[in-house]
Amino acid sequence: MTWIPFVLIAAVAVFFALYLVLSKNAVHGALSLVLVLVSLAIFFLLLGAEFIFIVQVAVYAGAIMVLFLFVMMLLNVGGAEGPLRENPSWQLAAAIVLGCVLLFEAALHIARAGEGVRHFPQAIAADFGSPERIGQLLFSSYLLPFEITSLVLLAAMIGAVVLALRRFP
Amino acid sequence: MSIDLTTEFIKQNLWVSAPVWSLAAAAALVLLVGAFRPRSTHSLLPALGLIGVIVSGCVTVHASQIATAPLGMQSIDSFTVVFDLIILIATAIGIIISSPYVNRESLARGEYYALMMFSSSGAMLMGASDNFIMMFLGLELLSIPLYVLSGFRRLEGISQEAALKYFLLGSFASAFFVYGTALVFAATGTTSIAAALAANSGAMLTMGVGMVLVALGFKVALVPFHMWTPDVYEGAPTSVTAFMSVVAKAAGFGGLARIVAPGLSPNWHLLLWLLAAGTMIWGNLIAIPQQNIKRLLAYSSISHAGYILMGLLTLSRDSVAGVDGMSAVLFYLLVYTLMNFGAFAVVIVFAGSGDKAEDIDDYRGIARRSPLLAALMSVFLLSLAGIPPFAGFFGKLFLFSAAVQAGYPGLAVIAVLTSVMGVFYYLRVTVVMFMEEEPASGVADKPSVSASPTYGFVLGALAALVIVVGILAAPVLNWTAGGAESLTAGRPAASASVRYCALCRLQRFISRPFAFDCTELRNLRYR
Amino acid sequence: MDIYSAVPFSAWLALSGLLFTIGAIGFLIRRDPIVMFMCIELMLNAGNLLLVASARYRAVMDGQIYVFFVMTVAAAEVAVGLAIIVAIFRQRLDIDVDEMSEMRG
Amino acid sequence: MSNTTFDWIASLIKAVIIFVVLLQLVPVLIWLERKVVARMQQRIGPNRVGPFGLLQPLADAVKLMAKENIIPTGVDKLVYYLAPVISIVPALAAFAVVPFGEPIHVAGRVVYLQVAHVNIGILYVLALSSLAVYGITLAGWSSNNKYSLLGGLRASAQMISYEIPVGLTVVAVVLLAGSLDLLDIVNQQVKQGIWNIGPQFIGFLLFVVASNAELNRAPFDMAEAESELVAGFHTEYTGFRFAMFFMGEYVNMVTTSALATVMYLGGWHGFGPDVWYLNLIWFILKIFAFIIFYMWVRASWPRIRYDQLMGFGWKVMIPAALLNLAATAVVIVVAKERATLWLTAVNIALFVVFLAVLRLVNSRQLEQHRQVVPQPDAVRG
Repeated sequence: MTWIPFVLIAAVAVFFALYLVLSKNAVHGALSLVLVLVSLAIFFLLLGAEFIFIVQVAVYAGAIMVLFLFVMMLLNVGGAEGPLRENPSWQLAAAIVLGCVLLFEAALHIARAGEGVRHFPQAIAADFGSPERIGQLLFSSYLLPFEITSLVLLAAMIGAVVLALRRFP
Repeated sequence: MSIDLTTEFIKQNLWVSAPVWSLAAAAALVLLVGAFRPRSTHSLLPALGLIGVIVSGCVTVHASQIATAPLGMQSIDSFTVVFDLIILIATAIGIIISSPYVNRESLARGEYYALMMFSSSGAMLMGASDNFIMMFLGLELLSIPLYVLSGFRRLEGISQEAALKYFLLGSFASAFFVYGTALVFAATGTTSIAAALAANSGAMLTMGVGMVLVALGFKVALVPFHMWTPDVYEGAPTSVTAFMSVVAKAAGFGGLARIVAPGLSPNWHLLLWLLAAGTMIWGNLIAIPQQNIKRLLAYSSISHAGYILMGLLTLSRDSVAGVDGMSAVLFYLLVYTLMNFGAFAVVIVFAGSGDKAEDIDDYRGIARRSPLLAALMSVFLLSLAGIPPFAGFFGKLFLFSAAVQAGYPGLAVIAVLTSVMGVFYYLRVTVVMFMEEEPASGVADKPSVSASPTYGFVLGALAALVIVVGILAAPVLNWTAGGAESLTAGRPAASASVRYCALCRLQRFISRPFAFDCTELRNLRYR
Repeated sequence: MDIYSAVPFSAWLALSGLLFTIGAIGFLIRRDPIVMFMCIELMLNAGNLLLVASARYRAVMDGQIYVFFVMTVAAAEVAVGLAIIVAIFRQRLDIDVDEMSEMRG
Repeated sequence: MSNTTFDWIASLIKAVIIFVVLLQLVPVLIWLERKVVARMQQRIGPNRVGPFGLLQPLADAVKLMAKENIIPTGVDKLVYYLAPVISIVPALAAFAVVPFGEPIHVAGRVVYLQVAHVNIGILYVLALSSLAVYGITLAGWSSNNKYSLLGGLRASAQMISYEIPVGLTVVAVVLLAGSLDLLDIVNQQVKQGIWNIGPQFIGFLLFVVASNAELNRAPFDMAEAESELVAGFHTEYTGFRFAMFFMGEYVNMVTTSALATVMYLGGWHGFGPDVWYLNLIWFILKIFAFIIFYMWVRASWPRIRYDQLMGFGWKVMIPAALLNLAATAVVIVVAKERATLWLTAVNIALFVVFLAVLRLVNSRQLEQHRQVVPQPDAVRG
């Protein structure tokens, strides 16, 4: 019985991930990706990561995917006649080979799962994954990466502005 | 758990990350000056950037003497210092080479230099990271500005195409990095590189490390993952290509060194061996038929990645061979910086406004018109080919001998053979420049190519350095050996305390059957 | 929450592996840069799922911190990537990777 | 009955009540808006159907239901159907964590006067409000109409831009309260003796402006600008689906007003005895005050231009919100217990300075205008 929620949400995630890859319509693809993201967000909540859950919904689903939609609408590429077409066969072959390799490796893991990992969750503190704990970690052990993040964002911001300018001043 | 924000903690944090933030602060300053000062002052931006780079170098050296406490994210040992200084040298050359180019192609200046310096700080971060999270951030801080820089000639399709290709494949590689590190975390429960690799716990860890290696292999353009290189190198603005070919590669190898340093399990040796061999063979093979000089240099940079990976491979063997190999790698990175920048600078000068003349055919008989430039180009190309007495030769020699020392004679043989292949295509350009006649029609409308004073100075200095570093390799090698030692400090070794002596090793090397004739080296003093 | 105590870790591993594989295949077979980019996001999310799951099963929070950083970086990447795509679109009113053949590949 | 079962049942009852009340508020608000705006424009407003035109919304509803549902050709059916629903759901869901009173005790058990008591309530509201943009964007895209598409584009750019100042002002409030729990935020205001509108006055102003833009209401209703885009994203919607957009907009308005009340106006606290039904009345009064304020703004301001909107968002709102956040943090660290006092003083001083500068700039611009524009001859005599 306890498998049911996992299986249901996982099925939703996998189905829409496949839909993203196979759909001819880029906007439908984006919407299905949003659904994948939301179902993963529910997983995050169930896995005791409530802050990550909020960030996933607010940043990924709420901001990043809206940007994708915005650009697609701006360029108007998402129309009914999507740009999927015949692919060069070698790429398809490479993709399938890669996929098989990855799946094989995943299967390997399932078979040998649990090396070093407990099969079932360990007991956790009540505030596991809470914003307080995340904040404390970010400002103690992970202070340096946290600061570096600001550099990454700054560089990205400058880059996006430079690329988007119509002409250099 | 309470937040430990003591003064000592903040101070250590500050000094450990000093190399990165000093360069980033300089970048921000350049950006602000570029944005808020009138256009007439923009020619001072590269000077400002250079000052920032020099200050950052001083801060790095100073910080290495202050910061002591390991915070588990980033370390500032002697490897970091040597590596950072190499990156800073590359950045400085990159800025100098860019400044006339940026003017000629009228690109936005403040942003250009700022992004370049941000990228360098990311590179420095990668070479200093002790934690996968840190390395991921370094990788992105390196890559994101590079994506933008390759698309900097926004009005030209070829540049945008390069930016898109680089971006998509680079992000693909980043996704591999994330998933690989996620697997490592799943297998070991830690994101610390040393702790994770020490755990040695089976298939999941192996696959994770493999995916991380794939991602870094992308960055340094190892052979199965090199597809983006020629297109991006050709499409990006030439100064960016030069910068990218040096700094991104060095950063990737810095990251690889941090991963290999704790000692990979022996399973990896074969794989790295194959990667190195494949990269050397394929890169050199495909370089031969290239018609475009930037694509030629792109494939040449792929093959050089193979040589460097060979040096890195020794690091995974044991710590004595590791010090040898790693110091050879650092030495080679430095030399490669000098000669590759030199070659690309000549390409910029020859190409003329709008980067028109970039085919090898355009170089035909160019020695008649501008003999000095042609001679300088020959110096850089011969050095890249590994012909004595230029620094490239010594760099390769050290790498090869380190490989033999560490027990990879086969790989060294492949390296020597592929170097011979390399000589062929580098020489071809030289031959085209000096021996062939210029096309008849060209003489009339082509004025003699002359370098601006900046390029004259840079090219002269680089050529001089390529020769001087080659002849005075000993102190440089000593310096890089100091960096390499700290990388293997934590590992058990047969004779870790014995400081590495290049001369002894060289002599041993020369006694081997496939030795080069390098008797003049005996007279050099190493330490 | 405890309802997950019946789900072993390997299930999460399998799910994230599957999502990653779907994303990787999508990246390779699709030609529309925006869709390729979305496939990359899918791959990143597969990594995030694995990180969060292993953080829970090991009761170590570092995995969640990593996810936080991955999301931040993803946002930065999206800003730059979409800017590149928009810039290209302004130049040529078509952004199909196959048609980008100015260079001899 | 175990505790969990009790909680589930209580939550269910509360959810149903909130759902019904929110949806029933929509016609009331529509009537109110028409009436208020009419009065401000020297009109009478609806007065035919029922006393004071009170039944007008009902008549409208019947009309909308009875109308033919037109589906234009070439629309993306699935998305076209889903978009109106998507525009309501996040607003309704966000209200789930808004507290409208102290927890009360029923049969020896604690009942929170909110559907779900989560300790990261404010983040939850932010996350859901960031999803609200999908409804409008998708409606614009799926309609297969140029103007609708433009409306959707504008909406998405606008909402992403104005989400940043909203988030930053919320963070400043969270800093003051030291908690992400909406209950704590209310109680902290009582404890510090002054509602957050004092120490966070600038933040309050920023929040009101930014949330107005988030709501896509005049003067920020570029997404549906009748004069430029023939009603923008909902041009192609008819009948009940059209009505759903209205419901979404008004429910969003209620949620935003409730959030502002909780964050800045001391929630359900007011004068008089502290009993739950009086608290409820206070809470509703404050929400309505906010809503009427939004209507007032709509009646007073002309719609601003799109580039002005984006420029204002990025060049004024975001820097101001950032400064507000930084200043709040610094004062809290430096002044510790006295932070509230200092913040209030600083905020009011800053606001006065701001008004003075505004007046100065205005008068200077007027001056320039007078100099540039030659007086007509007729006036000169």
